Amino acid sequence: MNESFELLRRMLLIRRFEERCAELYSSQEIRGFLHLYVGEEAVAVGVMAEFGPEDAIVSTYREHGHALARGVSPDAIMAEMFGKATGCSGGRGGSMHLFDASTRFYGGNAIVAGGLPLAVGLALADRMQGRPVVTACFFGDGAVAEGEFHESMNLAALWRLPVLFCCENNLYAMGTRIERTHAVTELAVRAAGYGMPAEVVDGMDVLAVREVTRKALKRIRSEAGPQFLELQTYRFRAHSMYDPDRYRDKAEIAEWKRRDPIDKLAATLRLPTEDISKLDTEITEVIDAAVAFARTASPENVDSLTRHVYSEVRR
Amino acid sequence: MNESFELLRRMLLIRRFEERCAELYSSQEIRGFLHLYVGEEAVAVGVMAEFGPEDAIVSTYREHGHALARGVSPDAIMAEMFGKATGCSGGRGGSMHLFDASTRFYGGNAIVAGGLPLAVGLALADRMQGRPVVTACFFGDGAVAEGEFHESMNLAALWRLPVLFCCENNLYAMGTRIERTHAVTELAVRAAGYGMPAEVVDGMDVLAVREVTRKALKRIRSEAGPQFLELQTYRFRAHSMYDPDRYRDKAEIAEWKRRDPIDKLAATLRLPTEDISKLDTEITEVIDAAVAFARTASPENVDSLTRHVYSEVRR
Amino acid sequence: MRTTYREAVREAIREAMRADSRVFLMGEDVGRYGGAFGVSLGLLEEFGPDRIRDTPLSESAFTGAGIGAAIGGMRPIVEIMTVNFSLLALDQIMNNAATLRHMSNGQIGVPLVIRMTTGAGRQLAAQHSHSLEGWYSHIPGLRILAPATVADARGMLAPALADPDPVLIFEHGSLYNTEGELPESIPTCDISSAAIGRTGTDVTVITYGGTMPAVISAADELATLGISAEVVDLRVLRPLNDATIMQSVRKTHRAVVVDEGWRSGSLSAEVSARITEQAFFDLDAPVMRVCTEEVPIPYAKHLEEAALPRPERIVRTARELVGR
Amino acid sequence: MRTTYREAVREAIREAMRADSRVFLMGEDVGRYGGAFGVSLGLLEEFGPDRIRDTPLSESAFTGAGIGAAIGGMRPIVEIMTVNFSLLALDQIMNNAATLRHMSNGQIGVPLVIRMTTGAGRQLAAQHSHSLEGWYSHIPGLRILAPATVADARGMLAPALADPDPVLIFEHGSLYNTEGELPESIPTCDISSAAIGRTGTDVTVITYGGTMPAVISAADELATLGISAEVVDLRVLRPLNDATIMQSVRKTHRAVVVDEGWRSGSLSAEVSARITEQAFFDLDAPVMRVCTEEVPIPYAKHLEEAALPRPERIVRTARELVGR
Ligand SMILES: Cc1ncc(C[n+]2csc(CCOP(=O)(O)OP(=O)(O)O)c2C)c(N)n1
Ligand SMILES: Cc1ncc(C[n+]2csc(CCOP(=O)(O)OP(=O)(O)O)c2C)c(N)n1
Ligand SMILES: [Mg+2]
Ligand SMILES: [Mg+2]
Repeated sequence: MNESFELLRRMLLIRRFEERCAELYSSQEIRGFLHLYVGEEAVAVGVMAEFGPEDAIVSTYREHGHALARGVSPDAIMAEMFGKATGCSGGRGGSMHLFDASTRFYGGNAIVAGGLPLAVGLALADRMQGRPVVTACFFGDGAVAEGEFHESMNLAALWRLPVLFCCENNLYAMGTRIERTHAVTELAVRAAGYGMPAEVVDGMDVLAVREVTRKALKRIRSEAGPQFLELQTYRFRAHSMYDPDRYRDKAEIAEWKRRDPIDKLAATLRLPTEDISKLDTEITEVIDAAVAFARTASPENVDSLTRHVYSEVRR
Repeated sequence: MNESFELLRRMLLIRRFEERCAELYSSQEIRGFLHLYVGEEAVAVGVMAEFGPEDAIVSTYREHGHALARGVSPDAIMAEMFGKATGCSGGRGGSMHLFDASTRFYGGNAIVAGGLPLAVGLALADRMQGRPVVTACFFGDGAVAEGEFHESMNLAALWRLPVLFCCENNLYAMGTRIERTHAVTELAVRAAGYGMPAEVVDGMDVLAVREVTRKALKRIRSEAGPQFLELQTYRFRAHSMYDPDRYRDKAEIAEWKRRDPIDKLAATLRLPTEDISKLDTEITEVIDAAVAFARTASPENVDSLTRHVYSEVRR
Repeated sequence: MRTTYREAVREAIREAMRADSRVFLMGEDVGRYGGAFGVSLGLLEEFGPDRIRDTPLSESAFTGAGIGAAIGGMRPIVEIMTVNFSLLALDQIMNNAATLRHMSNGQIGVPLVIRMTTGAGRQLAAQHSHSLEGWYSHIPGLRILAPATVADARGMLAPALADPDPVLIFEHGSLYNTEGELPESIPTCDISSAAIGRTGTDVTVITYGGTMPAVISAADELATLGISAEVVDLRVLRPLNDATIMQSVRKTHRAVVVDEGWRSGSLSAEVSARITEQAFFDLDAPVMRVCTEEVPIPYAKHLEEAALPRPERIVRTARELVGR
Repeated sequence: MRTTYREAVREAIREAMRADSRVFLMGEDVGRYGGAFGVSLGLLEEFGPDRIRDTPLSESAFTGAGIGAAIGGMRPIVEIMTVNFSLLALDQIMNNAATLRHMSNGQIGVPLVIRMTTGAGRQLAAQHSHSLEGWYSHIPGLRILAPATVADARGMLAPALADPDPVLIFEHGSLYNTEGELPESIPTCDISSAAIGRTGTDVTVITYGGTMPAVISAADELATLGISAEVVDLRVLRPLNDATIMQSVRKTHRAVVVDEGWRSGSLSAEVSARITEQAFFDLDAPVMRVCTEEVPIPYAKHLEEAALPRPERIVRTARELVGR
């Protein structure tokens, strides 16, 4: 129960954080591309709940949820989107490129499917160095069409590497529905081509996500090789803040909103409304503090423009 | 019987042609990379026998067999390897880049898996222009690991394009055996991930290859979408003339040589030895003529070096 | 007729598709979504999903399919959403599109047009801000276009489609909303020459595509200082039209090349080298360059701005050259 | 000790793997086959299949896996069989290896070495003959090395592996069989400076990698004509070591850049532009270039030879410059 409440707290943190991001985007304090995760919170929170601090995470450009669920500081994330020096990427990355070496959060990768080979390599490094840890790799249904998906799946399976491939199937790649991009829309079927066990799970049910992750991790940690999860979910908002969302049916959106993962968990927990609004208030304070932190933080000095292109420590 | 004899003739032509190429390579009349097809003749001949003149062919760098089976002139192929102006690619392509627009033979592609997207596009063009034809696309077991394989398979299946994907599984990609490159070595399984029907066939049996091709083409021509063939075969010689072939077991090679596709067909046909040696003599004459043609042909004028980088006809 | 760069590209596509049934558009989100930058909005309704063809996220395969379709008699326009993703298709572009005609001794041509958005300036950070059009211009067999004006956005597509060889068109993301005047009947457009964007006498400023606005505003500023800058709009990055460049340099005796590519190995280096080779003894001062700093483009606005070639830097460099 | 370039590279790998258990080699056919060019022959036997790791034909994934492994604490050497196939991995190289440190504000470094064979000259035709090392040198975040000598083939790997950033090493296919003398104890090698391959006074000839032999033989020929050529071996193509170049040019007042890349947009253009920028008033004549013709490399021997920078062309150009 306490554990589940923590899941609720994290999902709500992500939800409120992103709603605030949308506002800050409208007021132009956040710029660039902004891809919101609203509706998909159960995936990040459910998966991440099973990952330990030594494990590694590789994510996409729609990664605020993953970063928050991983425990990256909301202050540092918000400051990043404000382009400030105290941002988790020093203001150099922005929304699409959150990084946090201390939690082994390896981005924030904005080339679709570009993170998959990295995940394979991280897992290889861990294995070669005898560290009994797992790399989680998040990507969308759209990414499955890329060649890098195929190559990475084969490589991980061939070398039996400890990778959990987490496919967030939200039915759309930008404006294109899955039927128009995949000959076979049951994405889990692909895993069989690499002999990789696959599970399909309701990505709106955080407890189910957590459970399926627990089982998959157990298998991976027993050196059974990589696993594939298809997490069926939906983004409640447009692809990015630029997107007028002309391609989705209002009814379809409404239908999925009825499956809101936060409402669902709250209902399961039968929490009194006061508890939820108390939680909401706490979270709002966290976010207010993050925004205040971000607003007052200093920007990176412009003289440092070309810092970190190469390492400053040479041997 | 007559038809089968023709298959034998073509296989033997390829075999003898390539044996001659090997000699000419040793005498340095052929240079660059030379990849021989010896042992795999039943694949090219069996598949091509079912393809009509309007159909299209896309091949690899190991394509002498495909070109000969397609009916590209031995003279033009040999002259190409001699780097002569009368070569089928004007001496610009060499062994790896045979082209013949008149038979819709589109290379000769030396980037592994690089021909697959071309085949998809050719089929798309034919379909959009209402031509009821099929594109055959040849590639090896190694190519299946490339991202372009995956993307092309999905695209062809998604758009239900008339492509016959012909995977020549000779168990090795250069020096690396299939177990060390594919998590799942039954390559036909991959096709299921794209909902594409697949057949596995003994690639040393030209009649079986022809039969499976006939059936696949029938389905494709009835607009059932692309099909995948895994043709199980073996190269009797090294990967290329540079390859000392240190990585294969002598016993394995011997074992496969016992399944020589030419011997097999000859046995089935119960041909008298005289017929075969007569055929051999005829073929030797064809090849002698090709070599003579190639030797005496003129090289391309060096002043024309930069011709055909851009079209000479501009509008 | 007043129009935006975006509308100009769209009208060019529309016209080409009406005129020739072999022309079709293919790429990610070109159909239902209307294109990531709204270029193809409304075209699906007019031409249907066969000719406004949404693709999966498979840059290599759909670019290669465009090559195959071009060989097969169609006239495809492949849209790669942005140049950043075109790296995934580079094997097809360099090893197939650019080489097939030569390798086949002229038998197989690839009359393909590839359009892509290029450039930085919208705080999209390192993986979404490359300017690689100059880099692509290294590849023999390709023709590379960089329309900087609404007129070229409207005019270049038709000759590109009529070209028997692969043509890459780079549309700078910051130009889509720029406006310009177009005549009712669109004049024919050449895709071989450079243009004089503004005449001048003291210094030649050479640029193309997305840096044109910065160069024009620098030229304005220079004019107020009594320095008359001639602006050369390269338009065609490969093959480069040397004559226009040299003619201008022979007149002004000084040149600045402005290029959004990273300085080292950018197109500006090639332009500089050619001026040295062809007009060395006409130069009164070394050819200078204003390029993007050698850094993956950062997100923060002030850092991004500092990285890109701004009017101030162009003005400063031009003033150094003329010594005023 | 007399050794070949191939053996020198192999010994460098062997030494690095013995010295540091984090180092491993990964690529197509590096193990059982011994490497497409025989470089890693015998290493599988010594180090086993985990550290001499054969990969599937998946250039993008195994290069990206190298990046991930480097981030994860290993010191991978990724071998891409030839530069021609590296186009398939370019997204990983440019968008990940070269940008991660900057995008992450210095948190995530990529201490990765990628080796590949480059160049033409063996009649391998258009898709197997690219010389793209100069082109790669456009990318900030990478260090690009082009060992031209047996000493550099032997010496450059160790500092490359010690470098905290991604280093690409381009080995020209025609150099593997060249021989040279190596001392018993290998001296430390720097990967930041250019070298003077031969001193001279009349003209500076600047080159790197696979064209060194042609330049040396041109310099010999020039010597017989009484022209003393100074040869600069760039060694490190990014970042370029300007000082060595300028020092030589300030002495000879004339420069020829020799580069196997296609002329337009080749590294030679960058070198020329820099000389113009930094040593314009020291020049007695325009900087000239001898590059590869702008053509996909043809198969036929005489055509291929005509396409590449040959000693005769270098001699002719140098003579034009000195006017003798
Ligand atoms: C290689 C590449 N191609 C195109 C894009 C542009 N783009 C960004 S997100 C996206 C859709 C991705 O869809 P999916 O993988 O399903 O993830 P989702 O956005 O739904 O989470 C596209 C086309 C990109 N960033 N990278
Ligand atoms: C993209 C790419 N990577 C590597 C190579 C080098 N190479 C040429 S053929 C080959 C093996 C291909 O094996 P397979 O696809 O099984 O075809 P086979 O040679 O057995 O017919 C390799 C690695 C290449 N040409 N292209
Ligand atoms: Mg999606
Ligand atoms: Mg094979």
